[in-house]
Amino acid sequence: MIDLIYKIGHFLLITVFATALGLLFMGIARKIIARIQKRYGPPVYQPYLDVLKLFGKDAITHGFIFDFGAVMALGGVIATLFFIPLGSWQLYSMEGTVLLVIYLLAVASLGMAMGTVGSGNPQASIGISRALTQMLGYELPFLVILFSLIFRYQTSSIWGLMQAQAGSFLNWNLFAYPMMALVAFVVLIGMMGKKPFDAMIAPSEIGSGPVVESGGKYLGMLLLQKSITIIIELALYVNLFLGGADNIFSFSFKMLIVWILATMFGSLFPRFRIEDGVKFFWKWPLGIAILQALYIII
Amino acid sequence: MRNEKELLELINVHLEPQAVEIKREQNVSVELAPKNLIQALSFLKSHSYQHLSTISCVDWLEEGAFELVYHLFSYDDYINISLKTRIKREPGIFQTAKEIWPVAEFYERDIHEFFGVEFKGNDNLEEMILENWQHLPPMRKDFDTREFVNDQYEWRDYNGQKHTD
Amino acid sequence: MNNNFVKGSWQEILDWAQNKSINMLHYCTGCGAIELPPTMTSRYDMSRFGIGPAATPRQADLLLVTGYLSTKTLRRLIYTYEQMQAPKFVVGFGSCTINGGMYWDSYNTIKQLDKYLPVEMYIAGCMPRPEAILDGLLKLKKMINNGEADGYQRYQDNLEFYHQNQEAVLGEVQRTQ
Amino acid sequence: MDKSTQTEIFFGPNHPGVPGNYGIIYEFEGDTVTSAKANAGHLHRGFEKLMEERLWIKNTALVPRICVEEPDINEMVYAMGFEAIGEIEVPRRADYIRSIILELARIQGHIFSIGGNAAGIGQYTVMHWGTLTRDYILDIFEEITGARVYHIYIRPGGVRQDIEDETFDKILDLMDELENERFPDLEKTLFENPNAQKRWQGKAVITKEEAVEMGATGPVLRANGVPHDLRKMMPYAAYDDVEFEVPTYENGDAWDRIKIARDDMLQSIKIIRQLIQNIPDGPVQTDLGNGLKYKIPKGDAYVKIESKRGEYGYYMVSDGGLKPYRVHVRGASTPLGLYGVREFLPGTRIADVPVWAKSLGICPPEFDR
Repeated sequence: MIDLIYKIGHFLLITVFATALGLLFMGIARKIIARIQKRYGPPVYQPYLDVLKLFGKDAITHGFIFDFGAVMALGGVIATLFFIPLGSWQLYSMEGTVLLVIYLLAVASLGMAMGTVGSGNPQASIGISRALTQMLGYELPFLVILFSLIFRYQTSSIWGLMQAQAGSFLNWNLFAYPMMALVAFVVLIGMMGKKPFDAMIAPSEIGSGPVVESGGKYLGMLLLQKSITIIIELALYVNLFLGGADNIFSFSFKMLIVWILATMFGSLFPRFRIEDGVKFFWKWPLGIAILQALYIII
Repeated sequence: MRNEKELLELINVHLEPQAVEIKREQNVSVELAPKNLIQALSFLKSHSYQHLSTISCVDWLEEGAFELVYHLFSYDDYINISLKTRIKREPGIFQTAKEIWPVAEFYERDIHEFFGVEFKGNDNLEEMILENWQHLPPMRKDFDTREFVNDQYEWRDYNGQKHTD
Repeated sequence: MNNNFVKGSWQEILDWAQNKSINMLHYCTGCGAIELPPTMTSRYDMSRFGIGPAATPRQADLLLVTGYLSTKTLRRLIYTYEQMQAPKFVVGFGSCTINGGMYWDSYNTIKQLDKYLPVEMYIAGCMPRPEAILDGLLKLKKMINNGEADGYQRYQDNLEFYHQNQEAVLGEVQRTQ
Repeated sequence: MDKSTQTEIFFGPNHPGVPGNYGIIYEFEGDTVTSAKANAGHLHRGFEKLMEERLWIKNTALVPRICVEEPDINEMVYAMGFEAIGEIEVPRRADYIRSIILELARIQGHIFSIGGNAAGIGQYTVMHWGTLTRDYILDIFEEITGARVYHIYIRPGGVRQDIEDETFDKILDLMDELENERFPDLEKTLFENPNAQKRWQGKAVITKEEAVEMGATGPVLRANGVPHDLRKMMPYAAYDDVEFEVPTYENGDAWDRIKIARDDMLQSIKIIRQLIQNIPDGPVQTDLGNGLKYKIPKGDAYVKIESKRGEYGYYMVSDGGLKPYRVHVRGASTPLGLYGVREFLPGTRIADVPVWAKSLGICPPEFDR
């Protein structure tokens, strides 16, 4: 019983921490992009104010499916937090967490898809069809990488993969398999929907895509979902390729480094069209991932 | 590469212009009877005057006539031709130039909306710029916009004194 | 939509949050919209005050009426305004929204904006400069913070007045509620 | 294509991807536009009617407000129309100053449209830099004319006031800064960016025959290898005293039109330098008597000049009175915005509709008037 309460308390702590860190990262990203564009940009704590304002506004619902979609998106993402080791914090670390995380991420985006279909706006349905095709695009190379890692270290739990890279920083996967780390970085940008792979929320084509009909608290929930997704994907990348960390601060610092790199990389590229994006994923990243996998197997 | 004079000879020979005038360097204006304007358009188009800038309409209220002006330009002679013709104001009917220049359909639609000129053969003449407009076509000279505005909208009264009086 | 905007302390916090982060609807209704890009981008940068563009009326709080309004735009502006969510504000640019401005005798533009939509403030200038726009928006933020910007309440309270004026100019207007 | 699978979208007036207050209603199937219709008229203020109610001199304040992106083009065409009907001579220095203003307006127009095109495909950094560069040119305008966008500076008979020498030096410094710092940045981030090239290449193609048939001029023609430029074909102001080339490309797609915008700017810089170098002295305004009593004999004229999007013309008629009898505005993007949308938009992908609209430079107030 005590262990249950401890777990629940620990889980709440992780959720609040992930949301706060995610929003902080979004604020930092806006600041970096602003600096690149020779302007000041909003204060770093601006996303917190946005969320507070959004929860204060009225919002129009488009029926039960629309509400449930937003809740499912947020719920799916929070559920994924159970299985990601954030530095030393670790809730569940049994075998198979890698695959479970991939599945739960898909649940979150399907929830958002259901919500947007409920909203009935054609631009939203175009946006969500783009998001799902893009997911198809980056899942392929990502799964190849994961399988080759699992095969290499004979364990499919993230904690196990992280432990395998312990010791000096030399045997991080980043240095053991640099090509795979590069491909994973590109896939990470695709997963987070940052430029040049943000065709699904293209404001100038389909008016900010899936979230076109959600104002007020729905947009607030989707903003929270986005911030937790950022933390999850960054944590996944750091665990698999930068050897995790023993305490939370160096873990967050590593995540910050990867995040800044992804933002800078993204701010100078226009966005792909959706089929060019998927073609790109299936051409270079998939090829390198398969080569790396063969290298590991042989 | 014709200059203005050779162009005028060509026009005098082939078309029956009522009046021809060289307005300025590289600018010629030709007045024609309504019935042989469309034929003149296709004739000039075959003689390197392929560019139709626009079709303008001028409402001569006192003389009871609409004047349609077709502005052509040649990429060889670099000369501007303004083909003018006058049609009766009351029936205000004219043939369409859609077959010669498909884009003329929209210039005619614009003139129809603002002057009420009917273009036979152009079936796409419904409203484009204005939205459910029930009054006189606004660009006609007998439509007074100030009087229309005074009875359509009230003015903001700055403590008693109206904006326009 | 609940009409009883009770003035509790929770409302003050929301007003404070609202003035810190305003989403401006990306809708260039008139000629004044040419001065919005310079205000949004590097040189004058309105985003340092937390004001950023929003693509759809659902996510927007601020509706800028940048200059004159033709009747065709007015109809779409009313639909847009009614799609926006409760704490929403309208700011008019230049004299065209006050008394018709330079197009006072045009048959196709409306003469007074605040007969059709509740306007919080007007920014002077026949196309106000970016500095004037920023100054106006900063003043708007102060008004929001101490609760004076209650245009949406005025719209709710005398809905009949606004609807009559709109129908007088536009004929029939689709109503959502 | 039965109707059931087609959905209709209002790529409407309230949309970041659309240039200005203008709507395109298109039906699409899958990801391709099947039919499209222009939904224009949102910016109609009845300019031509208002001009018939105002004196000649009062219209100079009304005229720049027709097209927001290029107010000086309207002022110039209005002044040229007045001078053409009234056979008024403009002092040579005024011609030079007018050409300088027009070329500065061309650079700010092009840099703004390159920024707009880049924002259309998601490259916001270039939009920020482009608008920032444009602001420096607006500062020069502010020094010469006192206003940022609407200058009311070019008047019938000349220009409102002379330009001092240190303003000329400022213009020259700005030209150097543009050429050595601003444009190279732009070159690296946009024109050497493989994504941008992939997004623009082969999109929104308008062939030479289609353009000539439709009456579209400017970059649309020059992107098909046709070196047509009214500054060369019908030289006005001081363009017969300067040498410059007319950049052309071959395959008439969005990528070429945007490269033309870049090359046009470089040519404009060259023109401005030549103009400032050998600008003659003398008055800048012929004396036409009291402004309120401007009067020109009965007559009409069609005048046109080369705006950044092509031929921009007025047909002006005067009946000898104190007010113009009729002014007809022919915007550069009129054929494209109304006829071109219906004829050439179907077939493009949804993602390329903003690319189509912005790269062709559709400026709605021109055909709404």
